[in-house]
Amino acid sequence: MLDFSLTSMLSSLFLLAEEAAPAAEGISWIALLNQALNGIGIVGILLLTGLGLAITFGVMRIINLAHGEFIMLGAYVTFVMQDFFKMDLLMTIPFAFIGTALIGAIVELTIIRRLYGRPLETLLATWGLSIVLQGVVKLIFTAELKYVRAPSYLSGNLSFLTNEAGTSPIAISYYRLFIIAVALALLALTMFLFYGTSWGRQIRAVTQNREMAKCLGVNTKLIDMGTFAYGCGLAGVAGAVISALKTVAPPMGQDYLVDAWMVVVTGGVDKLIGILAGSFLIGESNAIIAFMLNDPLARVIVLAAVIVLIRYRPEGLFTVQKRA
Amino acid sequence: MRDLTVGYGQTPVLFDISLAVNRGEIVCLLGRNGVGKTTLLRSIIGLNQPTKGSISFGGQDITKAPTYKRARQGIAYIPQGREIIPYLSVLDNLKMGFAASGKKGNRIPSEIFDFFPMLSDHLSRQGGLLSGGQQQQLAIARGLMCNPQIMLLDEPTEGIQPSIVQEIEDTLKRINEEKGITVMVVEQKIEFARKLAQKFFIMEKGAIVERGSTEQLTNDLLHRYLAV
Amino acid sequence: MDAVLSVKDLNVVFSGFKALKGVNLEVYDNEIVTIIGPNGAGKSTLLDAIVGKSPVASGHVFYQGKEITNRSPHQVARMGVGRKFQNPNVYNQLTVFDNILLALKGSHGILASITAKLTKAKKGRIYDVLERTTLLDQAFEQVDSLSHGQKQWVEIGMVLAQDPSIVLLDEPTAGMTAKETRMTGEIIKSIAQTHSVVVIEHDMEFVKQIAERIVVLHQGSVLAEGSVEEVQSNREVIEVYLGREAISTAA
Amino acid sequence: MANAVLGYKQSTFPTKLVIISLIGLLIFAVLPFVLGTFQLSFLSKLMLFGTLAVSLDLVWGFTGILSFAHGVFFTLGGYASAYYLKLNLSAAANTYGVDIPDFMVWNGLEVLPWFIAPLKYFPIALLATVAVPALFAYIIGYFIFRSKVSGVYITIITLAIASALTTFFVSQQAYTGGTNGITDVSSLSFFGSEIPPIGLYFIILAYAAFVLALSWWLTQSNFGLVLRSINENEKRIAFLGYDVAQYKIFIWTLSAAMAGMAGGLFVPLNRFISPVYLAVAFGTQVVIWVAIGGRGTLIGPFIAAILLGQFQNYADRVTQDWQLIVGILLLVVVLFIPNGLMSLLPERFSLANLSKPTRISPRAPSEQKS
Amino acid sequence: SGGTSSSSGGSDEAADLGENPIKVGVMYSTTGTIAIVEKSLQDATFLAIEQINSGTGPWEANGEGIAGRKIQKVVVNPNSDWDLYNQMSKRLIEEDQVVCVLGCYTSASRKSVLPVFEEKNSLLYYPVYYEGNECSSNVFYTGAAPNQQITDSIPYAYENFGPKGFFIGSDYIYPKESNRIAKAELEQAGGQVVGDEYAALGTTEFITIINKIKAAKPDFVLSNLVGDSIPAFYRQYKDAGITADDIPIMAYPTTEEEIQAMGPEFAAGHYTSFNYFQSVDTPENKAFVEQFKEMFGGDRVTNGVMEAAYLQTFFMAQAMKDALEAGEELNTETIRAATRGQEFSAPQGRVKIDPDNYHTYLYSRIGRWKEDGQADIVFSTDAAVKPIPWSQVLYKGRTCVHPSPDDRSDPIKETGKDLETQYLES
Ligand SMILES: Nc1ncnc2c1ncn2[C@@H]1O[C@H](COP(=O)(O)OP(=O)(O)OP(=O)(O)O)[C@@H](O)[C@H]1O
Ligand SMILES: Nc1ncnc2c1ncn2[C@@H]1O[C@H](COP(=O)(O)OP(=O)(O)OP(=O)(O)O)[C@@H](O)[C@H]1O
Ligand SMILES: [Mg+2]
Ligand SMILES: [Mg+2]
Repeated sequence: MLDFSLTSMLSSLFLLAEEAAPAAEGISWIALLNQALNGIGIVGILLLTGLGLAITFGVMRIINLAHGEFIMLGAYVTFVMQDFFKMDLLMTIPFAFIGTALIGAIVELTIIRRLYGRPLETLLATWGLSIVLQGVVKLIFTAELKYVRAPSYLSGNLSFLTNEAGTSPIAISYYRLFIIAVALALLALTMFLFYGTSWGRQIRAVTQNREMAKCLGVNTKLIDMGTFAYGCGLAGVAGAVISALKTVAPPMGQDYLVDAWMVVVTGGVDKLIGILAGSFLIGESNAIIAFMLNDPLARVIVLAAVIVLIRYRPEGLFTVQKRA
Repeated sequence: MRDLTVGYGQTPVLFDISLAVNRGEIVCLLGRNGVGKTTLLRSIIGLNQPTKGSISFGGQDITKAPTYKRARQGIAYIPQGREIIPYLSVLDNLKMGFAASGKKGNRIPSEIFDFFPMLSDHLSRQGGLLSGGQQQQLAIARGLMCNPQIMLLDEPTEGIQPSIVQEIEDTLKRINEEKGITVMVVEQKIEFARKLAQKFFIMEKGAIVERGSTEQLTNDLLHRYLAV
Repeated sequence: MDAVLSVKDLNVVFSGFKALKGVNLEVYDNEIVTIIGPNGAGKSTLLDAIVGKSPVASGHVFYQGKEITNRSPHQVARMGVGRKFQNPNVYNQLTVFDNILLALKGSHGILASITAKLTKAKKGRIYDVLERTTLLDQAFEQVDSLSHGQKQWVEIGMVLAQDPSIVLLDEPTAGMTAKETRMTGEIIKSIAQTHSVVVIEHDMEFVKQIAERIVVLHQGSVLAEGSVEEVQSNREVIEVYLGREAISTAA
Repeated sequence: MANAVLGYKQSTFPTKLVIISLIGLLIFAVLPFVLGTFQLSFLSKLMLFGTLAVSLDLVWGFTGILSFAHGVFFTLGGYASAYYLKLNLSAAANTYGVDIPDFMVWNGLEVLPWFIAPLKYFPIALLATVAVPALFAYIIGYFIFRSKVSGVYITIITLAIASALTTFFVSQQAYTGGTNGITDVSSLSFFGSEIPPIGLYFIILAYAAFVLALSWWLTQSNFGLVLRSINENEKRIAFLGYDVAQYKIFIWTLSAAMAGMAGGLFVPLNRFISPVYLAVAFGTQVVIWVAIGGRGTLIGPFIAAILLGQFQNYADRVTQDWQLIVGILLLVVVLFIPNGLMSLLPERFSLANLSKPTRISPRAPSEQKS
Repeated sequence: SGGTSSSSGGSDEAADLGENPIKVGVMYSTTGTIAIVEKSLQDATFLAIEQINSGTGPWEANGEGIAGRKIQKVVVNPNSDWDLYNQMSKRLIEEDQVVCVLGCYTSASRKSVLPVFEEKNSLLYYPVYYEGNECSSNVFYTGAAPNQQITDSIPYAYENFGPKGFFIGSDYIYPKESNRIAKAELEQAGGQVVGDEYAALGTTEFITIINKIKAAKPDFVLSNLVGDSIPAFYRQYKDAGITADDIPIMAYPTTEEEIQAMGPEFAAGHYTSFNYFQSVDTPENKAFVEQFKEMFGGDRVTNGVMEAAYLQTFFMAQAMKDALEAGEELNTETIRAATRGQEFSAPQGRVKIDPDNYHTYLYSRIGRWKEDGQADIVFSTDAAVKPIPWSQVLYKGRTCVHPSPDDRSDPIKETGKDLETQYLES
């Protein structure tokens, strides 16, 4: 039988074993430790880019395919602020938040609002939206890469085990640490907002039963708009922060989309804390596997693992109990 | 409420309905399946928009007001099918009432647990996990939390165990007496309706065909419209 | 020993919460068993466990002598167990007719469904069901546009069309008028002439109308069992379920 | 409401539908003699895309499984056929004069991998074109449909599959040709004589007609009714005795086979296959054809794929930012024509009740809980 | 800035193009992932066409247009989608009836259109350095062949940095093949490859690869990353604390454009091997840079790929001019025949289309990036190097000769001997 897919998988496994063997000999534990530490850098970015989606999808159940574009918009806001007002990157973060949140609010008002309760239509609409946003940004800023400057005080590395030659085998850059700090702070803030305030309770009520929430005196339109805008604003912050480490161009958001989705479903959409678990698991396993094998294979393996995980834990790692 | 005409899409379901409920009354809405009782309640809270006619509440015209404003003005709706917010805890479901009552507090008034002692055992469980009858009790309790002037209940005894049916009846009466809350119930159980309500309306094919005080609710009427 | 359905020491646990604790139940041919009990007693859960909807933690379910514990729902259904849910659970996007057609007894395999023909006999059966459930006028309407009570009827119609040898009904009369309730009672009785029926109800009037044997569930276990009179006079049952007034009306 | 009963239709001969279909077929049969060479091949390609959209409509429109992986099935079929055409290059056309494709030589392979070698033979290749995607789909289907995964999570799994497989194919350059894919393939010939573009057109037309007819026939039966019920509430129907997973796996696999064959025919036309058709972007494209055409209408997605292709071809002449127009068009369709282009047709023309009447109920979402 | 290109696509208005304009297809993506690169290729092409039509720049001596006829550009945007390259090239040839096409950047897009150009017997001018191994008689390759970019850079790196190289690249054919060639070259020189890593196209996360580099402690890194991966890599490289003094990067596809986008300070001290740099000191280049900035804005930079896109347009125009002046029709045969052996004083210096293999004689140069984003040219051949489409370390003696313009039969020739490096004689 010509089972192409299976055999190619087998052959890849074979390749895998082959590639793993020499690497395994050469692996130094110090280097692996360093990689694991730096994996935190990946985790930070995943967490940051996934957080907005955890709101728009996890909480509001909007299948938002334009999530990447809101990240992109955040990056462009930062670019504009730096370019025209010579702002420090840190200063641009609030603007990125407000800017993207505003656009998010407009999008909610004109598009999403008409589609509640119809998740698949939302998916298509947001896909259309992502094309439009990319197109518009390209018209305004051209297709060229844009340059965003990281603040100089965040350059350099936090290093451990510095040896006599002055180099340190274990080091992580301050900027990566900054990213994870921002991500964790935003996560904490968001969790407080959602679980600790009446606004959060209302948001959850609205997304679970819109009609009843109305009957209980909740201004659902305002809540919907606010929540969506907040999720978009978070994406914007992600864009602002990573713009200095990555590249800024109209299609940049696409890179983050699939990963953000994987993070959110791995962790489970029911609880915000799931996203931390999701990004940690995906980020670190990606880092370790990529170090032992290589990047593309690590990606394939991690994606396959996520598929298997969904198979056995359909709703992610953290779920709430449901009565069917 | 005056000349209310309501429909789903193109097809009208309610035709020129006019009725008035006085403050502090308990009224009961009767009628066969599908005559439009639920639709009427939904129109009052604003989930269905009338194509014609007007609704006023406490002297104010609310025909155009959005649902949440009506809720904040003191209309509480306990729908058919309970509509508990599934993944909020029982406590949070109750607290949702604060949105309508406008109270800031975080404490659930103890009278709620007097009315529904079962709830205090399940406060931290998710609302959606409760059994049907438990959810119904929660729904009524949540309605009370809204601090309403009028409660609209759609078949509140459906699926409730007999002893609690009595309790609900008592509770509604007490609420009505102690707090002066107006109550409007849709019911299929005539006995329940008879005991509870002072006034009744009977609906047939989207219109009110009979009305009066409960004493006037003769078997003849029941037979004619409810085919008992 | 020749019970159609027998449940032995059934335990159902929902992440720590014990919904059923060692329930035993036997249902015989052509018999109506009525289950009553407080809200949250585990009545629906019992039916769920029988049809394979809720996982059984321990214990056994036998149907016609064969163990069906934790079988998948479609297998249990194919063996002849029909189920009506507490809340109407019907196909809103389809017409009433199609809903009944789907439920119609017969092979439910892929090939059969592709080649199935709507014969006169089948049509006849469907109209028969529609008539018994007073849905003839709505036959070609989308279920979506029916009222709550009418959906209940569709749900009952589906069970009828399924023509199972044992019928499990979860609150069949909820939301029905008194007349309809009585009609349902008649239907159930007629079913019971050839089948076994398990009914969950809270409407004691109705229970009295149909009941032969009553089982009372409380906090996940059987509290009492017996005839209407026996149960109604049981102190504990009055305490946890019927309430004081019920006695007076019942008596 | 008359045409709401699916069962009735099969007993009576659908005269009107047959007439409309024959007219449609006739138009497509005449077109190649009217159109230029570009449109001939372009239309062939769009018909294949249309067929792919129809196959997705079976699983999405009818059964409610939204898949971004249909490009994957299409491409797997495409690779099977590309290996066949590549291995049958004339010796002169093969750069390295050996029995091994050029890209394998560049990547240091010396012998043809055993799992590719049999594809040199036409019957095996033909079988593989259908069987490989079908088998792949079956394995995945078995894996996910027999579990509790549902709704949007299945969609996300398909997203992950498309993404992972793209990366995988790109990274296995020695076997798959990497990003370039398999290029410089021979053209399809029939007993030694090359099939001309017009011949290919008619083969594709026949295949498209076959897929449409088969899908229509399937969905008209009780089987179609079951699929639609699964779409609305798959749990309930299990209690009526239907093995939901079996149905889902069946339609999923069948649809993958259809998509695979379309991919197989695509390669002789396009003369290359590459991971670009595996990627999420292409998968999304297929989803959009179905959405714009109208879910559950079969012919709608087919027409949408053709119209959208033509639209894009000519929009490019107006502005380079044509995809912006496509995006806006998509938004407009979703917002103002939620049931797709087919829903714009007057009721009379809705292909014999293939389009389901979806009335959006103001209280639909909350009522579906059990 | 951006000229007319971004807003209006399709054909130019026929009005100001005089009678009987020559239709030429321009096929670059101006949207999607690869637009970052291809947009500037389109810009450079537009500049050249503009100069040809108006008789300015290098075309000054030839008067307006080509023997009186102007170029009408038919612009398509395949949106970074290989499928659309294939489809749109068909459309250009069959529906729009262009005489030839200027376009493509990635190997994948070239491969996807190759069957079209061969089947329809049309012509593509392809301006990009690539992996070689190809010899179509329907393509003129005006970017570097392996021997014009790799062959000089590896010995340079070996001598100046050390024997241990760490090779990285985007995961597709060009980087892999070119790294394979480079590896063979390095081993031939006595060096050794201590790591070989590929990242998916478009990846912007390089922490793993950087850590592997740190662990392997090479003397230099050879980078074949492309597109938006480049700025991300250089930034994260520096961010991880590796300086150009520690481990310099020798790159092929990293050009002025990417340097500007990443911020020049990240690339300062690293190297690129290319045929052209904006800092090349020729009068032609001065004019080119000036004219480009004038048309597209003072903040824009030029780079090697753009220069190739620019110079190939002149090859095409010169060939058309020759054909027309010889009284011939413009079609694939006449243009192909006339393009063979064309010479042109390009910004990088005098270049020529090799009549045998349709690749181009180009200069080989190595630049070291400065803080201002410009390169110090640290190595340059004296004249343009003759192209060989097959790496001689891997395929010894293999080259490609099209025996006569219209003979499209198998052009590959196994000479069986070492091919000497040859230079363009002036
Ligand atoms: N979403 C809907 N779309 C269209 N028609 C509807 C919808 N909901 C209800 N209807 C129709 O409106 C009419 C009135 O329905 P309603 O739910 O108000 O009845 P009801 O009196 O509450 O019945 P019941 O006692 O069964 O709950 C019914 O004929 C029903 O068919
Ligand atoms: N899926 C579930 N997850 C967690 N708990 C559940 C689940 N299903 C039922 N329960 C719990 O099991 C108990 C029994 O529920 P069940 O629905 O069987 O009650 P019931 O006897 O049918 O009550 P009612 O008469 O109100 O319908 C309840 O406390 C309920 O909260
Ligand atoms: Mg009702
Ligand atoms: Mg129950």
